[in-house]
Amino acid sequence: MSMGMSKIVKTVSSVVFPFIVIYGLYIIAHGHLTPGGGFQGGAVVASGCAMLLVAHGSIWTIGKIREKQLSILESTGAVAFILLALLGLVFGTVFFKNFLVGNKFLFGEIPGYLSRVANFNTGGVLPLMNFAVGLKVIAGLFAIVLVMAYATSTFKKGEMEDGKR
Amino acid sequence: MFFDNLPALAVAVPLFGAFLTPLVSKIGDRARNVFVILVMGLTTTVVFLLVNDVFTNGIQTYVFGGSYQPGETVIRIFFEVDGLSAFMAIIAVVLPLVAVIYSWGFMKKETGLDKYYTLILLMTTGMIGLVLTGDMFNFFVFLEITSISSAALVAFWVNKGKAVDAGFKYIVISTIGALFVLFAIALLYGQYDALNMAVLANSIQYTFLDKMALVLLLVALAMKAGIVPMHMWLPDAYGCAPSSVTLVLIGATQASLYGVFRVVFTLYGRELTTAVNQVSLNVLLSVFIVALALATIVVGVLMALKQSNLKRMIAFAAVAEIGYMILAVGAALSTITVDSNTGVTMLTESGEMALKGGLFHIINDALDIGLLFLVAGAIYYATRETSVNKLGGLARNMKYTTVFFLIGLLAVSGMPPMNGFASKLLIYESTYQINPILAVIAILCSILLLAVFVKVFHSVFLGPKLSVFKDTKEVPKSMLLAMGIIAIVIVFFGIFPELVVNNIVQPAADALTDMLKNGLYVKAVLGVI
Amino acid sequence: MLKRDFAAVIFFTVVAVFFVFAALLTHPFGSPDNPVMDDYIIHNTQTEVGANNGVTSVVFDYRGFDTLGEATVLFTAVAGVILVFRRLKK
Amino acid sequence: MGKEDCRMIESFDTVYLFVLGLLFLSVIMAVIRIIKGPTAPDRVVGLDTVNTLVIVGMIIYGVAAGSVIYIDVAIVYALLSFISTLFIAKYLEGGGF
Amino acid sequence: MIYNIPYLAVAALILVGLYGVVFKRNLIKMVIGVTLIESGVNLFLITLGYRKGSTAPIYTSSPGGLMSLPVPQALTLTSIVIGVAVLALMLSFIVYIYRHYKTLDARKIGGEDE
Amino acid sequence: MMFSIIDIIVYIFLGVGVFFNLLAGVGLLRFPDVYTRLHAGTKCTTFGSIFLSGSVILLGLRMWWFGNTDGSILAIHTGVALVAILVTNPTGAHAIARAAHRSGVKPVKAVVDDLEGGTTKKKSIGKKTATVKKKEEEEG
Amino acid sequence: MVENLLIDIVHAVVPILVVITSVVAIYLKDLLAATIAVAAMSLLLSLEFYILQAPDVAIAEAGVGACLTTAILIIAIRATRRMEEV
Amino acid sequence: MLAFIVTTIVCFIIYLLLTIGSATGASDFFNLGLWSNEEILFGVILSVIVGAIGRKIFVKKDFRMLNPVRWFTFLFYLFIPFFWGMAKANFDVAYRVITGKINPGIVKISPGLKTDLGITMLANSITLTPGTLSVDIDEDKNDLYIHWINVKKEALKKKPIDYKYVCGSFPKWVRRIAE
Repeated sequence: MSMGMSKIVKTVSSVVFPFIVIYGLYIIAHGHLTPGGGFQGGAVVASGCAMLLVAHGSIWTIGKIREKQLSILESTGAVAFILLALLGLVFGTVFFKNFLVGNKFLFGEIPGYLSRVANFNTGGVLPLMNFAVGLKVIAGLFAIVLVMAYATSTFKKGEMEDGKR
Repeated sequence: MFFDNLPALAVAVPLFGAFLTPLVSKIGDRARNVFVILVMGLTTTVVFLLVNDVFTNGIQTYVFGGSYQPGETVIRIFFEVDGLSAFMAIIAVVLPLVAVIYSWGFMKKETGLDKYYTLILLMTTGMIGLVLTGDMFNFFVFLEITSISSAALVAFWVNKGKAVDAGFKYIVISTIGALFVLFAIALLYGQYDALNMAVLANSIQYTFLDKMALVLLLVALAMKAGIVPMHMWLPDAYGCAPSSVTLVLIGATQASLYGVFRVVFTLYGRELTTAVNQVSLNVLLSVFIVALALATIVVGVLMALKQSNLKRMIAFAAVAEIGYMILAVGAALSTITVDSNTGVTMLTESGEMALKGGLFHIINDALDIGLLFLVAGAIYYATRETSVNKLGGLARNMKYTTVFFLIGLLAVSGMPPMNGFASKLLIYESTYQINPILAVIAILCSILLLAVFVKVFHSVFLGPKLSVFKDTKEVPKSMLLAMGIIAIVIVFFGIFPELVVNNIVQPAADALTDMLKNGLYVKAVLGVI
Repeated sequence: MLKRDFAAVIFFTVVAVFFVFAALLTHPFGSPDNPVMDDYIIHNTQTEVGANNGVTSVVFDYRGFDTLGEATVLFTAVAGVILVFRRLKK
Repeated sequence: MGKEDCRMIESFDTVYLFVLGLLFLSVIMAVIRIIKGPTAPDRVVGLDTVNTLVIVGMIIYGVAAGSVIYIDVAIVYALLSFISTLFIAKYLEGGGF
Repeated sequence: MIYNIPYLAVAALILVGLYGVVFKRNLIKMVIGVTLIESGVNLFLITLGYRKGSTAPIYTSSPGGLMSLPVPQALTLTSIVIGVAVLALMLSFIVYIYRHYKTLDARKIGGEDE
Repeated sequence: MMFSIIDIIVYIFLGVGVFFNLLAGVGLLRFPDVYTRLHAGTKCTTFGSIFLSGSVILLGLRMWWFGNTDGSILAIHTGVALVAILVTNPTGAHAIARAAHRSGVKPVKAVVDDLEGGTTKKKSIGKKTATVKKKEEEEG
Repeated sequence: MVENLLIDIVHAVVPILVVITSVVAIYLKDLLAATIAVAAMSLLLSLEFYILQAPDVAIAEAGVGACLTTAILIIAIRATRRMEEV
Repeated sequence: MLAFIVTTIVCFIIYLLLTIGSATGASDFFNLGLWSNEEILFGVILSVIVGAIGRKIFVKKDFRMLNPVRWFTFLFYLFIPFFWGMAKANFDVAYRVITGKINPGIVKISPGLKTDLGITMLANSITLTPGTLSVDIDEDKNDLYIHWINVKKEALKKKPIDYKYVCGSFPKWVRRIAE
C-alpha cells in the first residue's frame, strides 16, 4: 500500500540522510558558538527522519523504529534535561544553576571579555543541555510525524470504529 | 536546601514524575498507578509546605539559575508566591490528586492510560506553574502547557465525535487566547524591556499600548475562563471529557481566572484609579466585569434548565458559578478609592468582604462542581448513560453515590449546611451593600439552580427502579474514596467557614489588597518602589 | 446565522483597528528605546555563562526555565498525539 | 593584511545587495506562479524555485552582511527545503504515507 | 511610513490569520489561520528586537559592533516550538473529526452522536 | 594584479548567476505546462546558484589566501550548501514530475508520450489517473 | 547611501511577500495549494528572520516551519479531503 | 561492520569540513591550524553515533564505491562532461524561454544500468542537462521515462529510443563510476 516513492528518491534520501543527521548534530553541538542549539538541530534531524519516512513509506519506517521506543527516547531526553537542572540545585545553589561554568575540564572555560574566538570547551552546562533537548526534540517531532503518518495510512476509506464502546 | 527551593520543587516534582511515567509504565499498570499517586502526594506535600511558608513568612521569591540582590537588573525568571498564588496552588494540587485516585477505578477499562496519567501530571505542572510564576512569558508557557494537555485529555474518548470536536474547539480557543497573551507580552516588552511582572507593574505608564495590552490580556484570559460571550467551548469540553479530567479542567479554568486577578490587580494595580474621562479606570473595569458576570450567571442558569444531558447541565451550572466569582471581584473593584489624606489606595469594608466571598467561592466552586461531575462520572461508569430522561431509580443500587449527589446539589445551590452557603452568603451580603440589584439577581439564579438540580435528583435517583438498570452495582472503592474526600471537605467547609476564611482566604484577599495599598508584590522583588 | 456573521464582522473590524494601531504606535523600526536587560545580557553572556552565542545563553541559562516549559509543551503534544491515535481496543 | 581584507569585502557589499535585489525579482515571479498556477504541481514548481532562490539569497546576504556564521542557515535550508517538496509530491502521487 | 512596513506586515499577518479563523468554515483553513497568527506574533517579537545596523547577538570572528536583542529571539524560539506542538495536536483532532462526521465544515459537525 | 582578475571573475560569476536566476523566473511565467516549467525552474536556478555560490567561494578563498580564517569557513560552508543544492534539486524536480504525471497532468503539445501508452505501467497509471480525476470531480 | 537604500528595500520587500503568500494561503480553496502557500510563507518568513539578524530563529523556522509543518499538514489533508466544501 | 566504518568515516569527514577553522592555537593535537582537539574528539563521537544509526541506510551491501579510482572518475565527470552538458542545457533553456519554441514529449530509454546508485546518478544528470527531465522510472528494468523539451524526429524511429539522442555519453560515464 504505502510503498514510498521512486527508486531515485529512495537512493538520494538514503545518501543524504547521514549528511542531515551529522549536520543536525553539528548544529546541536555548536549551539553555544554558532547559530543553533538543541531545538534547531533536533528539528533538522527530525526532518531528516521525516524524509526517510516519506521516501520509504511509513510501514518500512515503523519496522525500523516504533513510536514506543521514540516515546522512551523522548522521556530519556526530558529526564536528562531536568536532571541537569536539578544538579544545579545540588552542586550550585538554585534550580537551573549553571554549575559547570568556571571549571577547567568539561565545557568550563570562559572566553575572554568580548573575545571573538570560538572555543568549543566553553559554555558550562549549555552543551549538555543542548544534547538533552536535542534528543528530546528529535524523538518528539519524529514521533509526531511517524504516528500521524502511520495511523492515517492504515485507515481504510470509510472505516470508522463504531460509536459505542 | 530542600526548604529553600520549595517553589522550584513544586513544579519540578510533578514534571519529573510526568517525564518518568512512560518509563515506569513499562513495569506494569499497578506500578504506574502507585507511582502517579505517590508523585501527586509528594507534590501536594511540597505545595502545602510552600503554602505554610507563605502564610507565615509573607511573599516568597525564587530566582532560577542565579542569585539576585534588590537593585540589580532583573534578568532571570522569578517565581513569586504571595497569598493569592498559594491559595490557588492549593486548588491546583488538590483537584488532580482526587482525580488520580478517582481514575484508578474509573479508567480501568481504557487503553492509553500511561499517556493519560502523563497528561494529568503535566496539567498539574501547568496549573501550579501558572499560579506561582512571576514572569510574563513564563506565564504564557504554562498557559500553553495547561491548555494543550487539557485539550488532549478532553478528547480522550476519541471514538466519540463530540469529544474530539470539543477538544478541537478548546484548543483553538485557548491557542488564540494564548497568542493574544503573547502579543500583549510583546507589547509590554517592547516598551519597558522587561518581562518580570513586578518590574512591569512598577514601570507601567498607561500609554495607549498598555491599555491595548490590558484589553488583550483580559479578553484572552476571560476566553479561557469561560466568561459569557466566549463560553461556548466550556460546556462541550466539560461535558465530553472523562469526569476525572473535568475535575482537573475546573482547576485549569480557575487558574485562568487567577490570571485575570493577577493582571488587573498586580500588573495594572498601581494606577488602577487613574481617571479616564472623569471616570476612574477601576469603575470602568468593574462595570464591565459586573455586566459580564451577570450575563454569565443568567446564561449559565437558563441554559442549565434546558439541558437533558446530565454532564452538560452541570457544565452550565459551572458557567454560572464562574459568574458568581467574577461578580464578587467586579463589585469589589468598584469600591477602590484613594484616601485623600494619606494617599493610600484601599477598598471599603464591603469591598473586602466581596473579595473574600469571591475568593472563597473559587475553592467552593471547584469542590461542588467537581463533586457533581464525579457523581455524573460514577453514574456513567455504572450505567453507560448520561441522559437525564433515560435514567431513574438509581438510589436503590447506588446508595453512596446518591448521598454524594445530594451533598453536591445542596452545596452548589448554596443551601445552609454546605460550603456553598458560606461563600454565597458573603457575596450576597457585600453586593447588597454595593448595589442591591446584583444581590437579588444572584439569589434568584441560585434558587433556579436549586430547582434544576432537585428535578434532576428526583428523576435520576428517586422514582421507580428501571428494568434496564437492574444489575447496576455501586462503583469501585477508589471512586467512592475520591468522592468521599471531596464530600467531607465540603461539609467541613460548610460547618466551619470561619476557620477556612481566616486561614486560607484571608491571606489571599490580603495579598490582593496589599498589592493596591503597599505594592508588596513589587517590593518583594525590587526592594523599594 | 446572519446575526452571527455580523457579530464576527464587528469583532474582526475592532481587532483590525486594534492591531494596526499597535503596529503604528510601537517604537520605530530598528531602534528599541533603552534595552537595559538585553544590553546587560549582551555584555555579560561571555563572562557569566561562557557562551559566545547570546541567544543560546538566554535560552538555556538566563531563561532556562522557559526552555523546560517549552520542552514540556512538546512532550505534552507528543503524548497527546499518541493518545489520540492510540489503539482503542485492548 | 587583515584590515585590508575587511575593506575588500566591503567593496562587494553594495554589489551583493544589488544582486539580492535582483534575486527578489525572480522570487516575485515564482510567487506569481504560486498564486496563478492552475494545478498543484505548478505551484510546487514555484515553491521549489523559491526554495533555491532563497538559499542563494541567504548566502548572498551572509556575504553582504559580512557574517560567516549565517551560511549555516542556508545549508539547513538547502537540505530541508527538498523534504517539503517530497511530501507534496508524495501526496500528488497518491497512496498513503 | 516605509520604515514601519515590518510592523504593518505583522498586523496584516495577524489579521489574515484571524480572518481565516473567524470566517472560514473549513477546519484545516482555521488551523492555517492559527499558524498565520502565530507567525505574525513571532515576527512581531523579532521585529521588536531588531536594531538597525546590528549583527546577530553571537560573538564570532567577524567584525561585530551593535548587536540585536537576544531575549526576543529566545522567546520566539520557544513560541515556534509551541506552535508546531499545537498544530500537530489540532491536526490529529481534525483527522478524527473527519473520520466521524465525514466533513470538515465547521457548521456541519458537532451534532449529537450518542 | 592576480587578485583584480579574481575580482573580475567574481563579478562575471555574479552577473551570470543573476541572469540565469532571472531567466528561471521568466521561464516559470512563460512556459505552458508543468514539465517545461520544471525545466526552467530547476535547471536555471541550479545553474545560477552554482555561479553565485562560486563567486562567494572564490571570495572566501581569496580571503583565506590573505590569512583570514573566516574565508575558509565561508568557502567551505558555501561549498557544502552548493553540494546540497546539487543533490536535492534534481531529485525534487524528478519527484514533482512523477507526481504531476501520476496526478493526471498531461504534457502540453506533446508529440509523443511513451509513459502514457507504455507497456508495463499502463494499467496502474491509467487507473490511478482515472481515480484521481474522479475524486477531484466529486470534490471540486 | 545606495547600500542603505538597498537594505531598506530588502526590509520592505520580504514582509510584503510574506503577507501576499499568507493572503494566498487563506484565499485558495484547494487546501493542498494553501499548504504550498503556507510553506512558501514560512520560507519567506525565515528569510525575514534571517535579514532581521536572528539566524537562530531562522534555523528553527526552517526546520519546523517549512518542513515539519508542511509535512503534518499534508498528512492531515491526505487523511481527510483536499477541497474545501462550498 | 564495514558499512559502519564507511558511514562513520564519511560523517567524520563531513564534520571536519564543517568545523574547519576552529583552531585555538599551538596546543592542538593536529597542529595544522585547522581544528582544535575538542572538535576532533567530538567529531569522532558524533560520527560513531551517526554511523551506528545510519549504517544500514547509507550503505546497502555494496562497497563498490570504496575504490578511489571511481571517485576521481566521478570528479572528472562532474567537472568536465557534466558541467559542459549543464551549461549547454541552460543556454538551450534560455533560448527556449526567450523564443518560446518547444516541441516536447515523454520518451522512454533503456540505459541498461543495474545499480540503484547508477540509475540515480544518471537520472539526476539527465534532469540537469540539455532539455531533458526524468519523469518516471521503471523499478524492475531500470528504464527511464524522460520529458524531452525538443523531441528530434529521427530519434522516434526506433522504440525504445537510443539513449545517445537524449543524454549523450552519460550512461558510459556512470557505468564507469558506479558499476
